[in-house]
Amino acid sequence: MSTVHVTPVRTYLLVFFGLMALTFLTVGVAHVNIADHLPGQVTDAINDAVAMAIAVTKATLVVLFFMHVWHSARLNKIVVWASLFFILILFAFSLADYFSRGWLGVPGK
Amino acid sequence: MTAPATAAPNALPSYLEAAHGPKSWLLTRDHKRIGILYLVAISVFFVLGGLMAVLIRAELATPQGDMFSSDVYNRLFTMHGILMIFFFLIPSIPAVLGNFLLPVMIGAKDLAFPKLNLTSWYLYMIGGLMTFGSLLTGGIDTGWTFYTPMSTTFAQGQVLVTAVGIFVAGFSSILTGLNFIVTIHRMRAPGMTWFRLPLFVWAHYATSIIQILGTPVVAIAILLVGAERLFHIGVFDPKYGGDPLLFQHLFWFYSHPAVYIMILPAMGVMSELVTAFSRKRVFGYHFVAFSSLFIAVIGFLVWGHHMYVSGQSVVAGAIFSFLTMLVAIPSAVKVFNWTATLYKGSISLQTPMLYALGFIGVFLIGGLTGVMLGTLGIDIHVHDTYFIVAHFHYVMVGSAIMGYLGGLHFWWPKITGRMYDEFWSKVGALLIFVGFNTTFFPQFILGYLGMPRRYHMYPAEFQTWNVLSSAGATILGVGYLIPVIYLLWSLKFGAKAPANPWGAKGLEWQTASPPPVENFATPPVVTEEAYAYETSVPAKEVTVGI
Amino acid sequence: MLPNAPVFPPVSSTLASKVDTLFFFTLGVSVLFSVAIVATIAAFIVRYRRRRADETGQEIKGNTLLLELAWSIVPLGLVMVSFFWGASIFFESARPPADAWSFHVYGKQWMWKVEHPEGKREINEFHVPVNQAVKLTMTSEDVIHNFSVPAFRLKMDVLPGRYTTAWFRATKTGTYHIFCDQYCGVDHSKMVGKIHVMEPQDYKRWLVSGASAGGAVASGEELFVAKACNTCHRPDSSARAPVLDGLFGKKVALVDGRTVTVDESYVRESILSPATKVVQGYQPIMPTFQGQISEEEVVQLIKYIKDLPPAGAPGAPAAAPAGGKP
Amino acid sequence: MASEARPAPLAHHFDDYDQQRESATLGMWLFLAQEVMFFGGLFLAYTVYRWKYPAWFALGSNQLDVPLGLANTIVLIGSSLTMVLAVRAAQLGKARQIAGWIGATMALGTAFLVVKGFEYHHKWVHHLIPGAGFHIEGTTDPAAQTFFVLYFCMTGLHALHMIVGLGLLAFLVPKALRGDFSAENHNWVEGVGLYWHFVDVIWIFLFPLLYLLGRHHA
Ligand code: HEA
Ligand code: HEA
Ligand code: HEC
Ligand code: CUA
Ligand SMILES: [Cu+2]
Repeated sequence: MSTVHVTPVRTYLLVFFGLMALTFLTVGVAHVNIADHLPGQVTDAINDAVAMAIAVTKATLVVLFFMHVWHSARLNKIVVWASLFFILILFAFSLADYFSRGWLGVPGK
Repeated sequence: MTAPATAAPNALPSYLEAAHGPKSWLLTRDHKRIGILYLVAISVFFVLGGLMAVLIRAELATPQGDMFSSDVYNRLFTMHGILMIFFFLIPSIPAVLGNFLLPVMIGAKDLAFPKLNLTSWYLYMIGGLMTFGSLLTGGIDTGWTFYTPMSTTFAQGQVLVTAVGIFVAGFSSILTGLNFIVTIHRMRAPGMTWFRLPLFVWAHYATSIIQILGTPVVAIAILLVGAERLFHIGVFDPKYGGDPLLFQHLFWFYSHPAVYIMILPAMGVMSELVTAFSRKRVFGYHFVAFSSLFIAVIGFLVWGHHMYVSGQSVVAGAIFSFLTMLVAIPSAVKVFNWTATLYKGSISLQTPMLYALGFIGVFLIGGLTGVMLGTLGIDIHVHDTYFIVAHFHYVMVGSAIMGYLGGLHFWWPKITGRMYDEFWSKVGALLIFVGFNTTFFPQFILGYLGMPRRYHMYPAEFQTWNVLSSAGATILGVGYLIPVIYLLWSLKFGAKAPANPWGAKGLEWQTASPPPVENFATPPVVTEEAYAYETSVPAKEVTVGI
Repeated sequence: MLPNAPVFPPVSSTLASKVDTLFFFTLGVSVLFSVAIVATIAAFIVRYRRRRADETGQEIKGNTLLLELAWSIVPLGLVMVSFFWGASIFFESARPPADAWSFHVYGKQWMWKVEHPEGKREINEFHVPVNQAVKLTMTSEDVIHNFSVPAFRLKMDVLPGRYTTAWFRATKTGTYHIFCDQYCGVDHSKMVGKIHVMEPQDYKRWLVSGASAGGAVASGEELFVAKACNTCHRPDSSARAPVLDGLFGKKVALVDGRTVTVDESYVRESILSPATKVVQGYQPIMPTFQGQISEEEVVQLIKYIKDLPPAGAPGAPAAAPAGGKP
Repeated sequence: MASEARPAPLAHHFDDYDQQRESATLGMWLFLAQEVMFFGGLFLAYTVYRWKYPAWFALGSNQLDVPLGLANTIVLIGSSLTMVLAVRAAQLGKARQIAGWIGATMALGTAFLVVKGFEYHHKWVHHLIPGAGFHIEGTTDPAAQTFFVLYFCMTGLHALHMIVGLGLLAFLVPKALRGDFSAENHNWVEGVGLYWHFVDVIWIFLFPLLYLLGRHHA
């Protein structure tokens, strides 16, 4: 009767080693000033972007495989997306305030 | 809805008779009993908060501060706001009526997690007692909004204890919402499809989303305030590089949606009342159902309208104002659909319906003044004046509490198995309506005149309106006293209630009053849409006069 | 026994009448909708009152989509009018006109301190000339306050750690309330004052009369020496630091690639938290003056730096008042 | 339905195990959604302050010990692996294996906390605890504390979650040994597993944000 999906151990190991690799990668690139190695005008923030991209990848792996979202009911996926959506709202609108301080000639910090 | 349950409603002992003694209450897992536990607790907090309101109004009858010192006055309105919002209004309809009715309405035996439900109540009580304890040991003087750096660095009193109390109560609210969502998804009776759900359930679904996703943010904000107080570190105090506006963002990210935690369940009650007392299908079922979800989601996008003049960027102000305008539309849709439901109905003005009609009138004023506040050019004048105080009492005291009282009267026979006195309940409803408007309408005028809120003393020219407001509060207080008396009276002396005293539709009316432990003698099967009044003539069950 | 009861506040600034017009528009719309809805409900109640105990309502059949759309779109249109109208007033209220005189306001538990362009200071009283635009640059020394003048429909939070601005142009002479509208602690309700709008000649007379309240604060020029700013910020000094002459209003490039415009907030931050924004080509050696300098002294320094003429321009940094001259 | 071994009975208000299990997982996911928002507030604070004070954040992150952080990351991801194997054992109904993997998870989780403890101690010794005694080489600007305020709030709350997680795991071990979990009914293991992985995910973000960003300046 059970609709539980049992994942083979090999998948888990693959994911684990993937996570390890990404961990070392992110530590490695953290010490490099990536902007220096890229042509043209690249801002300093590229390091942040790379680190976050790696972190998001790692988190996705954990969520999809360790947390079984890959094989989950649609509803659980919706919950995952919903929480991401609302966290995005929190960030987007709060930062919209900070980043637009001083616009339109109205002073602010 | 046809259900075999009607066959022999009295075969099983009711949930009230199934067990006896304090332990059977304090360790119960029955959602109905937990609903009663909440009912008792929130009533106590309401009376406490209300008594503080009475003291506030007494003080404000004269321009000088002659009853209390400024400090005591500040503690009064702070505690009044905190108790009323976090410990009365937010749990009111969901935790009492929702807890009691939601499983019954969808034909389930209980909520999905009965133990968790009881845990929620205990968390609520712990939070409430901590806050009450802080009240006894001096209270706090931050305002219910806890603005930093006032709350972190300058405020006196038990900020930490209160903060932790609210934090704990917040988790009670989160877990209730979680329980509701799982229940609605997973526990519906056979045949109870999404679009057969009563609108009360839809409203609670939307409310639960807000509870789960909004509350944690205020929890962390309050926790940081606590940490800042405890360790004297700079999270929000600009002296140490903190940003006070960040607190406001985190606070309102929750506290604006929280106002919809308060009003959405009341709107759900409204949909039940309007249909039951006009014996008609709701007009535009889908629109009313989805408008709840729409309010819940858009409600998360408008919090900055509390911060128009806070030093937030003007661009952000404009964005938030725009979105605030949008959130008014689904509320409008609901009001119009309720009105249209009355058309060609069979309208009966029994007490719950009086509350429902009162709700519409009061919500119109509260909501439309909300739209005025959302308008940037007006808010720069009335922000933090009594105009705001009037607005939010119109929506919270006027609308949400009227919804709550309407619902309580509607389902009282179901919950207790007793009928209350028809005459006195109408007198009470009328008195509350009159008292309410006398109290809070003058505050709009005061607000536009410029009287600031949270003022212990005020210029003499504002006195007349304040006296009127205080007089109204007296009427209102008496108005609230009346239901307390006749409802308690009905427990002992009220006539026995039949299963369906109003001739209403909905599964809860198909089981006994009060319901048995697992709600139905036989599990119901649903074959109709909600409010299908045209398919049956509820002749025999009707006992109360027209 | 009771004083008479006003229903409407005085209309005493250019902004006030605009806010009022918008208010009456939204009020009109609200009353219209409320009356229409309540009347409809009343009519339904009378017409469809239940006659028999077993009566049920009649089902309404047919497509109601158009109706639903209509009663969504009409309010949407109205609130959009309200939004754009309101936003335009808001932006206007946020941007002071170019000819505004510059005043400084300090909020402090529980009083208002005001400083006039030429340095005169008062507490909880505020004298201004009529028909003159007045710009307020405001900051707080402790918690958040809010400077509000209902007669001008003016309200703005006053925050610790940064500047906010507001402006007004009074249109009627008279005396009006100043309130603190943000809850700020025990005596929040006593943080009130009076604003006196005077004829220009009366204002001039008032300026020269009497002493200024609140104790004297050293001028910016004196502070620049007293706080040893001059040891670095002079072309002839040994430390390498930017020369501040003519700096105000210019754009400055920072080490992290951003550019900022030199305004009050930036100069304030440079003094109190210099390493937050480090100018390109310099080392972050400037010490922080946080805790060693009061908000009022910071403003004095800002005013002084603001008035430094561009390097090489004739004339020593004059002690001329900032903003405009009455 | 495999009815001969039914260790944990079906709760009275559910119709069948499927309904019970689906309710449990949905409930857990909703709880995690709540957790996301909870930590989200802190991450927002981090973003805002880092944007305001990039220099102090670079300075602050350079005070942290990358090798220790890295070691902890490995330990924690390892514990996620052992946790998922415990869940797998539960899905297959193997009681002893469940207990074994949970034990491994607890060992790794404890190791993480011990390392964290050393790090905190190190901060204490070097006056990097925010508050009156705070002192950092290179500046006297009070805003420089902000990084450490967030560091302690974020890692502290994370550690608190780990402690709760360890408690939950400890509570599962005897249940597993008693044979309470079956292929049909192992909601507890599954739920605690989800929670544990979630705590891992938080760390996956904390590690680069706190330890790594700003390194390339030094
Ligand atoms: C139950 C609680 C509740 C509810 C439902 C609302 C509903 C709304 N509120 Fe209110 N509000 C509060 C509780 C609530 N509010 C509280 C507690 C505060 C103060 C907090 C504090 O500072 O202490 C506050 C403060 C507050 C402010 C901040 C004011 C300030 O501090 O300066 C604003 C500003 O935009 C606002 C707007 C709105 C709007 C647009 C709605 C809308 O949702 C209303 C929508 C309803 C309608 C519009 C009516 C129905 C419509 C029709 C019948 C059709 C016709 C419609 C049109 C033509 C538009 N509210
Ligand atoms: C659910 C929320 C809720 C409710 C129900 C109320 C109810 C009332 N409130 Fe409240 N109020 C708030 C939420 C609420 N309020 C909030 C959030 C604030 C802002 C706080 C802040 O600024 O931080 C506020 C602030 C506030 C102020 C402004 C204070 C200030 O800014 O200085 C005032 C002033 O009139 C006021 C009055 C009242 C009155 C008269 C009632 C009445 O409706 C109360 C009536 C109830 C009773 C009287 C008790 C029950 C009565 C009986 C059981 C009968 C026995 C008693 C008698 C016969 C007297 N409230
Ligand atoms: C020890 C030397 C030193 C002292 C003393 C000093 N500064 Fe500076 N200041 C600097 C340096 C170096 C810079 C450029 C690097 C930076 O932005 O931090 C600077 C930058 C500035 C800037 C920004 C200039 C620009 O071009 O954007 C202002 C404004 C300023 N200082 C004002 C002051 C004031 C006012 C005082 C006294 C209260 C003062 N400084 C004292 C060294 C000093
Ligand atoms: Cu200052 Cu209120
Ligand atoms: Cu709001």
